[in-house]
Amino acid sequence: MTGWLIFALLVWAGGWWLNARLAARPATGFTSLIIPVIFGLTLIAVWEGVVRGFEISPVLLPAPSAIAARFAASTSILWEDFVQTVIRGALTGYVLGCGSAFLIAILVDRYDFLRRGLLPVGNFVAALPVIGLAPILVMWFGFDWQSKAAVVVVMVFFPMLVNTVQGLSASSSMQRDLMRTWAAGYWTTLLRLRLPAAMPFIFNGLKIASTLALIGAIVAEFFGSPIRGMGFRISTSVGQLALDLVWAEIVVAAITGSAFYGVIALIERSVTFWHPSQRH
Amino acid sequence: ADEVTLQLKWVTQAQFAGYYVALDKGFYEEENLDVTIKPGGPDIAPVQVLLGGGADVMVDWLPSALAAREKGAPIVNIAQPFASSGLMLTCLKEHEINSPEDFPGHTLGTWFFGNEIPLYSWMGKLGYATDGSEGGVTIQKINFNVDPLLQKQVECATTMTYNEYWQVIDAGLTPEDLVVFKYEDEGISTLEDGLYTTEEKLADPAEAEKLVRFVRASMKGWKYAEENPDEAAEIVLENDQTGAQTEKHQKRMMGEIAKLTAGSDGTLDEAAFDRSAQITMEGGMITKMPEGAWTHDITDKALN
Amino acid sequence: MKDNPAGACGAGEGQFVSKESVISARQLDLTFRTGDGPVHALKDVNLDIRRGEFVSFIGPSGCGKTTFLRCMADLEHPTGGEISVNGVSAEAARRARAYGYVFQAAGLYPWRTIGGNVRLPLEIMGYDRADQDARVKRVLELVELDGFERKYPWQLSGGMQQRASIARALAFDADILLMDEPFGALDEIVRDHLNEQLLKLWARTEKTIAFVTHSIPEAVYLSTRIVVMSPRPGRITDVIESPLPAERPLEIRDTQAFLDVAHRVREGLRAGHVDD
Amino acid sequence: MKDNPAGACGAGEGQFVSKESVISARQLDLTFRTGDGPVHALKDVNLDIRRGEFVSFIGPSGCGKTTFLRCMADLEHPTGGEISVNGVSAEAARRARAYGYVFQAAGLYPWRTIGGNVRLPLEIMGYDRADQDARVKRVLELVELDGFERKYPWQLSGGMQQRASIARALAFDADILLMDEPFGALDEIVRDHLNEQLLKLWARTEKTIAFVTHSIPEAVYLSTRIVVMSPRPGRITDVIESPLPAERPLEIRDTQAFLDVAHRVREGLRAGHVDD
Amino acid sequence: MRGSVVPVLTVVCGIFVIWYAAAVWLNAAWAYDKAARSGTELSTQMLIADTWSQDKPKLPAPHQVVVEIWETTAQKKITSKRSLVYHSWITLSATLLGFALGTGLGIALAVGIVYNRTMDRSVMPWVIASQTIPILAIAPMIIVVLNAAGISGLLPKATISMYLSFFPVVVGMVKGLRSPDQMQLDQMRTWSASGAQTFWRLRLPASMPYLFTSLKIGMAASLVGAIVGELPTGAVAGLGARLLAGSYYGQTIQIWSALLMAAALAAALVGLIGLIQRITLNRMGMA
Ligand SMILES: Nc1ncnc2c1ncn2[C@@H]1O[C@H](COP(=O)(O)OP(=O)(O)OP(=O)(O)O)[C@@H](O)[C@H]1O
Ligand SMILES: Nc1ncnc2c1ncn2[C@@H]1O[C@H](COP(=O)(O)OP(=O)(O)OP(=O)(O)O)[C@@H](O)[C@H]1O
Ligand SMILES: Cc1ncc(C[n+]2csc(CCO)c2C)c(N)n1
Ligand SMILES: [Mg+2]
Ligand SMILES: [Mg+2]
Repeated sequence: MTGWLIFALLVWAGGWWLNARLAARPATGFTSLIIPVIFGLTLIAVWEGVVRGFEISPVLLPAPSAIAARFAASTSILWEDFVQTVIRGALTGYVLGCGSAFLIAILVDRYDFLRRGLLPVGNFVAALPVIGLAPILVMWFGFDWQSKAAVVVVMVFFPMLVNTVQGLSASSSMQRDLMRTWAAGYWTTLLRLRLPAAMPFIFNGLKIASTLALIGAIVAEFFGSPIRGMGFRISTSVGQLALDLVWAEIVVAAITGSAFYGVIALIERSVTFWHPSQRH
Repeated sequence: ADEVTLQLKWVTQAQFAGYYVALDKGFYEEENLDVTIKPGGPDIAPVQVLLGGGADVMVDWLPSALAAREKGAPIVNIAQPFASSGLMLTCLKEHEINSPEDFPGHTLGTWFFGNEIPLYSWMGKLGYATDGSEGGVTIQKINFNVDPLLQKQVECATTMTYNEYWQVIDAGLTPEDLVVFKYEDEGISTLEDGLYTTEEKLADPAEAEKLVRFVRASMKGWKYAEENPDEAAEIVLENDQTGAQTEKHQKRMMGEIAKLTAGSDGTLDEAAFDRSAQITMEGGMITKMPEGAWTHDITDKALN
Repeated sequence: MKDNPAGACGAGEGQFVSKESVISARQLDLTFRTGDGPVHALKDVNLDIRRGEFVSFIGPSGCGKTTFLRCMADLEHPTGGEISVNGVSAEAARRARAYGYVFQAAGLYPWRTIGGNVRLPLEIMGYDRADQDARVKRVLELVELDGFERKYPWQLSGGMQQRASIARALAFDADILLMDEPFGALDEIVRDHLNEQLLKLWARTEKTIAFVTHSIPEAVYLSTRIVVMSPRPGRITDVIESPLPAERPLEIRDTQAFLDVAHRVREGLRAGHVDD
Repeated sequence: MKDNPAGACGAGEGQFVSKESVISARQLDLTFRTGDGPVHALKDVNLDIRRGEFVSFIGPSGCGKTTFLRCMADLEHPTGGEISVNGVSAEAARRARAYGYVFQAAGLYPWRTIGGNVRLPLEIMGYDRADQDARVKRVLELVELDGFERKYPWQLSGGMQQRASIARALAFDADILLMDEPFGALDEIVRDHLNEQLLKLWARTEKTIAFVTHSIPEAVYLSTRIVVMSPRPGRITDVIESPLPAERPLEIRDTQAFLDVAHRVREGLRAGHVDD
Repeated sequence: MRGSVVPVLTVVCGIFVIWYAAAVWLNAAWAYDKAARSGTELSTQMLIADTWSQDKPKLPAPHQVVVEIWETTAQKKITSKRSLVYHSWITLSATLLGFALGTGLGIALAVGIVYNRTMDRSVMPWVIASQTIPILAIAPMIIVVLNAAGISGLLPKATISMYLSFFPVVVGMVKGLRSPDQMQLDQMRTWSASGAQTFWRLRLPASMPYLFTSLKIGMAASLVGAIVGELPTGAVAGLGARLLAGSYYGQTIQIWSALLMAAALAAALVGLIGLIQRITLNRMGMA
């Protein structure tokens, strides 16, 4: 039993030492990928050691090995839930929410009246906690993915709106004056100057929204869902104390969320290659 | 005084009146106990709290307790204040479901967390598919309220005789608008609110002795509550920290609860246990009949 | 007063209008409202710039040179007086794309290559594709940036960026050039070179140029007229006509005539420099 | 070669060491690794700067002037050769707080007042409070910013900010001053004034100064030696000793001796300007 | 400021109009049902009156919510369990504690990331991954584990608040602590300033604008965390408990009033940070 605890400590020290060595070397694509992976593996090994060392009951915290076993055994359930929650709920809501926020942002930016009226009210609405909104939206939009998408729309709308509005005013006054000297119209200025200049902010919004979308879809399922979906599985499995399945779903969520975030970050890299923050 | 913490399965309401009465009337104190009652909720798995050391005793329903036991949680039933089940399926009459034969083609809402098991067993007995296919029923997970029924998202919904049923009535429907199927009547009922603790505590004579006193005082509370339902409801209301409960509802609930506890002195009925376990197994919640999941030691000592 | 540059080939209207006033400011007044009270940036400014003139503005920091140029370009709205460009309001002139403007800082769009930056106003003004290509090539050669067309702004040194921005203002056919310290970031050799190029371009195209600078020799070398300004409130304190000939080799800067003008400008400047 | 300035009061060690080498670069080499391949910023640079000298660096944009200064200050690590400051490594000299550095841009901390900015290095170096006050007052007077101590940087014009940044580098006792185009953003009048002040300060304190500029007259007016550099790779192409006397009124700029030196510098510069 | 009053009022009025209309639309089904059961015919007027005054409407009309809020704040002793002020206070205390912890953790992590290469390269991706975990799923586990460790009361809830609020602080502060430009850092080097001096006199002041922006997001997240944390603590008290209890008993009016109260609380807290921000940045000359 103490053997496992010592194992955990050793792994921790070893992982840290290895990473310190790697981090000291010049950054390459390989090291920037391998370092967090090693860190994660270390964490997992420590977790395993602690669970075994302290003999923690599997209904409280299952060991990573048990989670992995459950993951492997339940891939079809996990896949079904993934499709329901991520593809139908989160992705639809993400696209709708970010898309409409983007369009509204352009309107808000165009009409000062809207900016001054909508943004403060918007900030207030954005402060409404999801936990409270989710049951209401489920009541309105039904149990299936539509209500999840609605929750996601509400969650991602304001971060995206605020970022886009901020981005649209990110071009410098000189850059805008230049457009004026060429007598460029509103649309030309929007397309050729303000949207490109807004891209770093827009991607900031898209990145924040990507993690929010997933959380929103899962949390909303806690408040009503058909009998599939990640949130459904998590909430019912907790009730059945099948914590290994709960954690398997959490692993799926974490991997999906990180991958989603990563994909957006990659696109950001290629679109805003010119921005100083992307250039080293 | 010895400290005992009780973890409830649900929020503070007359369903747990016996314990609050025992606390309020000093029955625990008489047994030299200092009892803390922790309310529950949908996000609380009492078993986790028990195993995590946050409570000494918990209230749970038998199917979920058995499932937890099979998953490696060494919990044991030490007393069973509820003799019968208050679970039922409530349908709106307008959907023209008058008997189980009418179920096919309809949507039945149920709570999950183990509460779906008896329903699945029932449908199995009736020979209906549950995936919404032709000639079968659709089972829909619903949360712990009756909105889906009122808003016609489902045609029948799981309700408790003592709680949700009355919420439907309060919403403006009359008993004539409803058709109810009691699980008790359909022969698919499982044991509800029992008291559970860990094997470890039972093995410790000092702890076991504490539990004896606890069960004795609790049952005294229950019997007092049965006899004085209105006073019991008042006591519950005083102990509700959310301030969300109403007097009318709790008094009515207490009346219904009294019917469920009436037949029990706290001793577990073995036959009822076996039947419940059988149903739980048929539903797939457990894979084999449990062993050592209950004991009469505590109630035997408490009641003599 | 400037003679018509030798061999000038007028941009359409011909030379008979060369004495006509292109930019005309009457009692121009501009006050900025700021947090700590109003700033009187321009006061009672009167000036006429005639077609084909090269007018430099010089004066201490904060005297309103940029502000004045911005008024001409309809980037700032005067709070008093009037300004007309080509006989119409500054706004109408801006809409008619009457001028090219070079800002003090390069202000290239970082998401476009150098070529793309120069091409941008051409795209906006609807030049056809082949014409765009030809013009981009020509102006980049003019500022000696051929070969850098596909680089991004941050891949160039500050001086090269500034030259790209000059090229951008020259790419389309504007009769008026407004230049705000375009050569500030360049070293002397490059600056000399670009000064020469600018004079040549001006002689060839008969453009009207308004030019802000901090350098007295530069002002004297380039201009047909030098406007000296003074701050608090910003106003014109002296207007010096250059007696130098139109043809100006770099060596002209060592002549006595040149030094005399420079001296007069310096005196005018010093007078405005009460403190700071 | 420079005579000892008249009336110089040496900062401690006295004047008998005035010919000793303070900064010494041997075969200095620096290559930047960048995305599109290496940039050879300095190649085979050899230079000795003696105590009390005023050395200017001039050369086209991107020739490595700033890089060289940064090597002296241990802000950049040479990839070849050696550099020593005060007989020790550049790093040891930096740790011993041997120099004041004025950056090309003012770089004041916006959350500190002008006084607070000037005081910052003093706080870091642990001067006591009364001494801090006295020094802040003295250097702000020197750059004629007395009265602006409590203003924030954005409340000052660009030129005033630059002067504050010079004051900051002068506030503490460093024998060596490294200045990277400190006067680039100023207009000619202010620039002349500060040039004079700097010469006076140098004469009085016997500091060693390395000074980067784009302006030929400025380099000639200020320096005892002028180092001309050339790009790709950055190297020293000429070192010109100034024959001008230590005492230099502004009018010296109209003398033939001055013009001769300026001419030689211009030629050196032009030679380095192959293209760009 | 003053220029915003009219637009804000217009938008708010617009929302009310839509809200009332939506209330009619969403609650009509129930009104017709009731009418059908009692066999009466509904005129439009009666329909509207009914949809705006139901006991458990799908969407309560604004005045119903306002009345409920009024009754549960102004007309109840604030120590009463039925007072929304009492519940707000419970939630607020957990929010503030969690916010303080989250800010502390966030800043500590950010400092680690900025000053330690190993942390920089290994921690950040996991910080992002941590935020993709549905908090609602692990909140009960956190509570149980902390309970098992003998910690109960405010701290478990605050822990969940902290979990949600540290993320924006880390992200913002890493950006902020890295915001001094190369020249400012080089300046510190030329003065041979120590790491601590560079931190206190350059990096920290430079990060202030970023800090305040993250604090605002963190505060809102913290409130959500406190509410989430209230669900698995037995939902005994607090706005989360009101939301939950409201949902068990189908008390939509109660849900909405708790919801709006939470939003108002968040708005007030965020506004407070904004105020502190303005004062601080003003005194730092950075506004
Ligand atoms: N947008 C503005 N708001 C408030 N004051 C301004 C604004 N723009 C300029 N000013 C003020 O107006 C005055 C004139 O500014 P302007 O930029 O025209 O000076 P300038 O002569 O171009 O100086 P420089 O040589 O430094 O470029 C200054 O005192 C400046 O502070
Ligand atoms: N951090 C860096 N990374 C890559 N290349 C650099 C870096 N710093 C400078 N360079 C390159 O090194 C060369 C010398 O630059 P340096 O800044 O020393 O020039 P400079 O003589 O000071 O020019 P200027 O007069 O424009 O200030 C340039 O070609 C520049 O592009
Ligand atoms: C984990 C879990 N949570 C809730 C319930 C359902 N339940 C038990 S008692 C009660 C009160 C009824 O008014 C309800 C809804 C359950 N069975 N298991
Ligand atoms: Mg200007
Ligand atoms: Mg430089």
